[in-house]
Amino acid sequence: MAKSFILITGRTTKQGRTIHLGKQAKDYIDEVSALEMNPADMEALQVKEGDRVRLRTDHGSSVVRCKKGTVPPGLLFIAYGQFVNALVGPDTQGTGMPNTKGIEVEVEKDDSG
Amino acid sequence: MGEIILTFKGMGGSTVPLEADPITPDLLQLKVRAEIERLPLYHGNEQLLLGDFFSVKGERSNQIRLRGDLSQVKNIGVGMQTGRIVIESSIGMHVGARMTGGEIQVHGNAGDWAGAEMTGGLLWINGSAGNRAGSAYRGSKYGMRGGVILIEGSGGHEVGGYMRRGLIVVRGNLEDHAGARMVAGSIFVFGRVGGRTGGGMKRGSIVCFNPLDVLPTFRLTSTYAPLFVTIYLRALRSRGFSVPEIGGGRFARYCGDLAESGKGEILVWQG
Amino acid sequence: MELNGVPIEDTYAEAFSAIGARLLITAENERWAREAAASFTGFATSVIGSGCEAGVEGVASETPDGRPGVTVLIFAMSKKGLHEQLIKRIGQSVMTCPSTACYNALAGESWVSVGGKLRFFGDGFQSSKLLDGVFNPPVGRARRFWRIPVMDGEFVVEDRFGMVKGVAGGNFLLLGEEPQAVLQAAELAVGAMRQVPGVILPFPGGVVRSGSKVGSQYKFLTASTNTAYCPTIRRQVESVLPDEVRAVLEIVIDGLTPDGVAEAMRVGIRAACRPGIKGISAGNYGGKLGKYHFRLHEVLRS
Amino acid sequence: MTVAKEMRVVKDVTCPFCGVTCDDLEVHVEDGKIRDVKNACVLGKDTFLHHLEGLATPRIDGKPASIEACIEAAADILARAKYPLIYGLDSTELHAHRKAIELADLIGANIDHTSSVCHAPSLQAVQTVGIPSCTVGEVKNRADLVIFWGANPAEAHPRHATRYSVTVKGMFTPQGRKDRTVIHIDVRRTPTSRMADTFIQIKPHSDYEVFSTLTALVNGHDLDVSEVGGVPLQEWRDLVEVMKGAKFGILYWGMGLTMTRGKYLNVVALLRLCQELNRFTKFLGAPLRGHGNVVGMAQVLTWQTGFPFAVNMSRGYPRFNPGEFSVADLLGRGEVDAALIIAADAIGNFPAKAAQHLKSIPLIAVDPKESETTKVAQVVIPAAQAAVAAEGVAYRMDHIPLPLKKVVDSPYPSDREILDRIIARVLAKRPDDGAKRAAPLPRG
Amino acid sequence: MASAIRIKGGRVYDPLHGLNGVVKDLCVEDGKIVQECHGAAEVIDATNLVILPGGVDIHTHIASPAVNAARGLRPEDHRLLCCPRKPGLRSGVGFTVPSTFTTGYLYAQLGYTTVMEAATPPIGTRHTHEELNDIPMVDKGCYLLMGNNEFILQYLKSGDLEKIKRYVAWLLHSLKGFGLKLVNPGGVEQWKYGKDVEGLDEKVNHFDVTPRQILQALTWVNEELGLPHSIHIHANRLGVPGNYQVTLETMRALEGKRVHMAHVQFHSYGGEDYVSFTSKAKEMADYINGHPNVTVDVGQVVFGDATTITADGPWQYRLHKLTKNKWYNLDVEVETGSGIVPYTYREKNYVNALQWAIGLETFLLIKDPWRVFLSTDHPNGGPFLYYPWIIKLLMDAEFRSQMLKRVHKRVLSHTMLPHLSREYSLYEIAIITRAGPARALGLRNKGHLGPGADADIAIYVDAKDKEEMFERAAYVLKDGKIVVRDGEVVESCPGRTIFAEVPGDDDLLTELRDKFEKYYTVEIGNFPIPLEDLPFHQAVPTGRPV
Repeated sequence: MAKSFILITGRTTKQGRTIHLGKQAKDYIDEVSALEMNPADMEALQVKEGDRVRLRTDHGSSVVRCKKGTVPPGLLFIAYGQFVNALVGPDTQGTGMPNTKGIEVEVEKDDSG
Repeated sequence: MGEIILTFKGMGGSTVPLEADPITPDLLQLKVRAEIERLPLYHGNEQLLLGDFFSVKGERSNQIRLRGDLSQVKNIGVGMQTGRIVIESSIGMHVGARMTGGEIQVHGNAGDWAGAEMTGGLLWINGSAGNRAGSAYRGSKYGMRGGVILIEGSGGHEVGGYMRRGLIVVRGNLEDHAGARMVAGSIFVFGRVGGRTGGGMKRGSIVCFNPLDVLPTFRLTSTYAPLFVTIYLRALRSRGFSVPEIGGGRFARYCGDLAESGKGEILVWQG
Repeated sequence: MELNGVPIEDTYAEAFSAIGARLLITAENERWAREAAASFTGFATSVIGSGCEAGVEGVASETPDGRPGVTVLIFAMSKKGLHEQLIKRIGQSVMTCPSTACYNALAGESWVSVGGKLRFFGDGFQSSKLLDGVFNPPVGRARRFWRIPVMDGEFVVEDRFGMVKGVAGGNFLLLGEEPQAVLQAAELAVGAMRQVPGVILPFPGGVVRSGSKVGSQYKFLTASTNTAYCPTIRRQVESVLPDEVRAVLEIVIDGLTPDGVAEAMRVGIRAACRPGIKGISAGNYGGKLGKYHFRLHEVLRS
Repeated sequence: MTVAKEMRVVKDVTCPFCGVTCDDLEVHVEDGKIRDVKNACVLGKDTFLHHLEGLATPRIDGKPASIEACIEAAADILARAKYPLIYGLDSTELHAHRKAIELADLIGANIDHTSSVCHAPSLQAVQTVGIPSCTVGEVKNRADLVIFWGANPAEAHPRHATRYSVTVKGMFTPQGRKDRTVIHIDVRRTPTSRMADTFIQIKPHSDYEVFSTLTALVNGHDLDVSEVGGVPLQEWRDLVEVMKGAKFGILYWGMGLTMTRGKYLNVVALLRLCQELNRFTKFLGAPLRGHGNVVGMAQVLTWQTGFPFAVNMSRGYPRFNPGEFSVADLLGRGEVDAALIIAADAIGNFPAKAAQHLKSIPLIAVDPKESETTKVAQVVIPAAQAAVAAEGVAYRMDHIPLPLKKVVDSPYPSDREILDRIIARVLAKRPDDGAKRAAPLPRG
Repeated sequence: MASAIRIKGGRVYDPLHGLNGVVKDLCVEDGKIVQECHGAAEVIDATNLVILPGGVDIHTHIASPAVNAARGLRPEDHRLLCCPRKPGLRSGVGFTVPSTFTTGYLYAQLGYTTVMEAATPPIGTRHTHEELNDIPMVDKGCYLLMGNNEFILQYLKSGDLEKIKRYVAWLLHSLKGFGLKLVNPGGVEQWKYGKDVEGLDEKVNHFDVTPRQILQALTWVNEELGLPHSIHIHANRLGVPGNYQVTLETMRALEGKRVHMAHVQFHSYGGEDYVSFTSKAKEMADYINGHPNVTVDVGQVVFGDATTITADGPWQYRLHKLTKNKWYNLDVEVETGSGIVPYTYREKNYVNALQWAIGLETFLLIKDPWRVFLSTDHPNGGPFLYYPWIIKLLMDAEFRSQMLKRVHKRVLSHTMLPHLSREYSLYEIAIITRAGPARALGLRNKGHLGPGADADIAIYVDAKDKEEMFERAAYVLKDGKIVVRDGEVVESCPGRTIFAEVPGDDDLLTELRDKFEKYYTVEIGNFPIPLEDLPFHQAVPTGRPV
């Protein structure tokens, strides 16, 4: 069962630190694949901390891990990185800037593995 | 006088856009075929000849017809003053930008900045237009300053931004920020509009024929039947652009944007 | 020359050139368009005393806003004079009239700003719309409409009005026995003449009884009653009236073109030549007044 | 026998990590290795301490090669390209910027940098309405109202608060934090909210509406709505009073505005608010800029070409048009036929489709470290990391330039040297035909 | 390749040596003008050509954080003039705020070889020098903004003039500045809380000092340090109707001291508002004519687009409110401010037309050409590209009266311009664009053609139309090399950055370190600019000026 959310992205201290370890480093990948979600939304989607969810937009999809966050219901947060890039379309509406924050995404629990 | 027919031969699979600014009636009407073929076109960092990309029929005419898939071809009719260009396909960016007169017909879609900063003439797009049709290039004080853009399909973001004068009519939908920061002029949209329509407008009119989310900085002043809307609709029909009958229709008038001088208006058809 | 047994004097109507404009007044219905037009053309009979001559030209078949409308012609002696009259009369008689709008209906030789002056009534809340020339194919001239907020909505008035050099003072005289019969003939003439486009008959009901001559015995008066045509003082002055004539009425015609004036005279005279009319003449000032001479015989022959 | 260890402490070192551009770092070097960094935040500290991790190696088509061979291969690609792209340039310094632009001019390239996908909308907003702003020292010395909007400096610019904007004491703010009111406005709580006296949570995609509303209120208008952005109008009225009542207000914004719906127009609305507030008090705004030295690249590009980003040189002179010559669009539409990515990880940061195009064309990566870009690049040229192993100049977020020091040596050449050598090789391969290509657009 | 050139048969205008169109050969060797060439020399046949020293611009805005901000602010301006790349040269853009390389080329094409950036904030001077490094073809220097420096205001408050002198010396030395610039002294500090000063005796917020005190103190410092150039003043109340009184008062306050008043045109206004706006050029010229201590540049207005860039923040806010054009403001910690507003001067606008006329009145009413210099305050009054047009206006009274017919008609009755028949001679043009500014700058190797001078030479085809003549130099020599031929740049040369050689004063460092810590946001160690950052430079000695 998929549910619609608005996904925002941004820097985190940990992302900023671990990037120096290289983008292959586990710590870095862990940080940029962690999806913050409001506990109520997690309950509605029937996912727990650490569960995998699939994010989907018109442009692509990513599988990331859920964690409880302070975001308000309906909003998701994930640190900048390759997982969110896969969801972003190239259209910039003539500004040069793709829609990198505030992306409308479908979220569903991923049970594939 | 006949017409000049330019048939696009393609770019050999290259994805690099072709810049074809010399293709204007003003220039071509002075040239014989051999001269037309030798006009410079710009393909990436190379300067090539018009004849490399187009086969040319006809000469010395201010009527130009373009054939072939031109969606990767930019700058057609930029700054044109007189004559007529008929494009039988979709066209790339900047078609008719800064044009001051004459007429361009596009039988297909147009790329971004169609008619940007134009000051006169008619740009008629049978398909859809991209972002910023009739708008300003970045930094310019004004977008379109005169003339008419008719779009039978839809338009992208910021259509009519910074508009100072002129008319844009869209039969389909528009994305966000239609008429952004416009200073004067008119935009008619028969389909739906996106968010923040008229944001930052100082004066001018945006006439919407479908309900929309009006910005909080607009205030409803009244509901009435503005005569000028009727005048415009009749004028459009007389030019062969079909528009719905709205006999007896009323419009809600919202004034704004109060974040600026607030003398603009959004008129929303109430049926 | 005779028409239906009525002798047509071999003389000419002497007319002068004047600057004219054509307005199109629309409204919710024809009644209110006519109300505005009536008020606009009120007290506009003679350039001498009214500053302009105006009249309703007819009902418009096509209007920019699709509403019923009437066209009005107005003539004055100078562009400046016409400009002032347009502003005053549109401001006082059209803007004030419920539901109306006022458009230019003439491709002018020159242009004056009218809406552009009246707009200040909007106290800063006026706005304008410029309809591009591509919607006006043969001429290609853009039209600007001012929108002035008023108590029933918006008064729309065109910015610029075209002016042309027209003809004022085209005329003919109906000479008859009985005043009633002459008036009846005049009414018939007016009815016919009002079908002619491009002309107006500025006097009340299209008819004037106080024909005038140039000069008077009083220094302060430049024109006075046309003594030669006044039956009641026939023996006191040098009269031109045959004895049986006891009433004379004049029909004055202003038009955008000399041809229009001639056409109006022709249909008017033809309609008027009926029993009881003893002669048709014209106001002829010996060529001193104006450059247009409409010879009655020529007008009727063409 | 013991060899005396070389121990050095380099003072006044400028940190290249973010736009706060702290220049008070002390780097302890022992035997050519960085052992410790004082005064830096964790992000800055890691920049220096981990500068040797994940280093790139020179290679062509995945095979090890000499730097010289790599430069030759890069020059080959660029000399042949019809519509090349030069992109990146955030994590480097002024002289490398110069050389990159010179190269772009020479080969008729598109040149863009990381600003394009971070604060370029802010730059466009400034081009639209201007900006009332100040250097950070003015905030330190005077600001009694600091607003952070759509930004999270606590995580992205960790020392901003202590050096410039929140707790710092200055000429007319002798009590530091006590002399300031701090407000955070965002769609979610972040560590920045904890620094603030007030946090106002607004709905996503409502920034534009809120700025417009505030400006209308500043202009003395009443509005018909009861809430904007999910916040009661009365709260916005109160905020306007706070803003008008401040002696010196500053509004810092982040990419929460530039990357969301509305893009540069969000910032236009913000800047109009700041401008209008100057009718009542001193009120300024500033973007929280910088990853790395993006500000510097924008500066150099502006003075050399007139435009701050998204510059196209294909016609022999600079042209600017975001949406046309900006990197995301050039790649998203699949137009460019070769790319030189320098001091940035394009593939790691771009939308999938744009990254895909990069993978399909001849690609050169110049970077100290391995990245998603170096992984797939045809030519990889490792460089000495600017500000650590190469000196130069970096710009702070308020356009103040600061010297970068070379703290340790690197076996690899600096960015500027690499570019200089590529330029020399390109010149050897193709005629300098700039003039031939040139045909200015009609004036107007 | 011979480094010697003989320029044969040209008419030489070298006012410093009194040469007024004398036909004479000039010899150049190793970048200098020499009495006679030794050995082989390339020959330039200058028969029928006019030879002038390379032009010297004493006041222009071509490189600084604010200039670059203006470039970034105005993409629409750049689209008006595209300058393509040529082999060995760089591409760029015009028009009112040209890119750096283009700035150098465009100046060189006009025959200019020395230009002075008139305002750089100390903290941004590293930036300014980097930009100057990218401006080829000309020698250049910059004036440091001092008139609102809070450290100076603090020292002034405590009456410590000696400290000010040492601090100023430290700034000049550390930052490689050429001169001292005051912009709206006191007013820019007031602007930091949104205000301005009205007159010379108004107290500046928090600092308890007045513009008069600032003016007098820094003028004293300038002379004590023996800087080559006098103090360079942008007076209070720029652009404001009635400001001529403040300007006169400023000059009176500094009576007897060397002083350069920048862009006086913008400071010569009467009236109470822009309706009663009048010219006070006569009053200004009368004062200047009677006071040989004063030099001025005009800040001539030209019609068309301009970009106003100034440290005068409060004025720029006013201009933004007047025009509703976009407005950039950057207040600079401790030091100064800046503002940018695009502007268009229109012939039919009364105020603009009068500004234009006031500039010309200033040129024509000041009797001594050695003390009035050509400038547009580029790009505030318009771009420097219009210098040839201004020269034509000065040399051709007929052209002036034609222009007078085009501009707003009230100008005819509201200025003396229609009655001024004076026409500048070529000799006088050589003074106001070369010899005069070089002398005022204290640049002994510039602005003349005597032996020992830098071989910066501009050669023109003498045309009746002086605009045509000065638009494209036939030849320009920079340091003895031909860099322009037939109006086109043929070779790039870097040009040198010129600065005043003020001894450093490290004793002040401890105190300054503390002040930096408290009020700045950069380390004092990162403040000075090492000489290596100026790859081509030249120090000009200080000392008592002649």
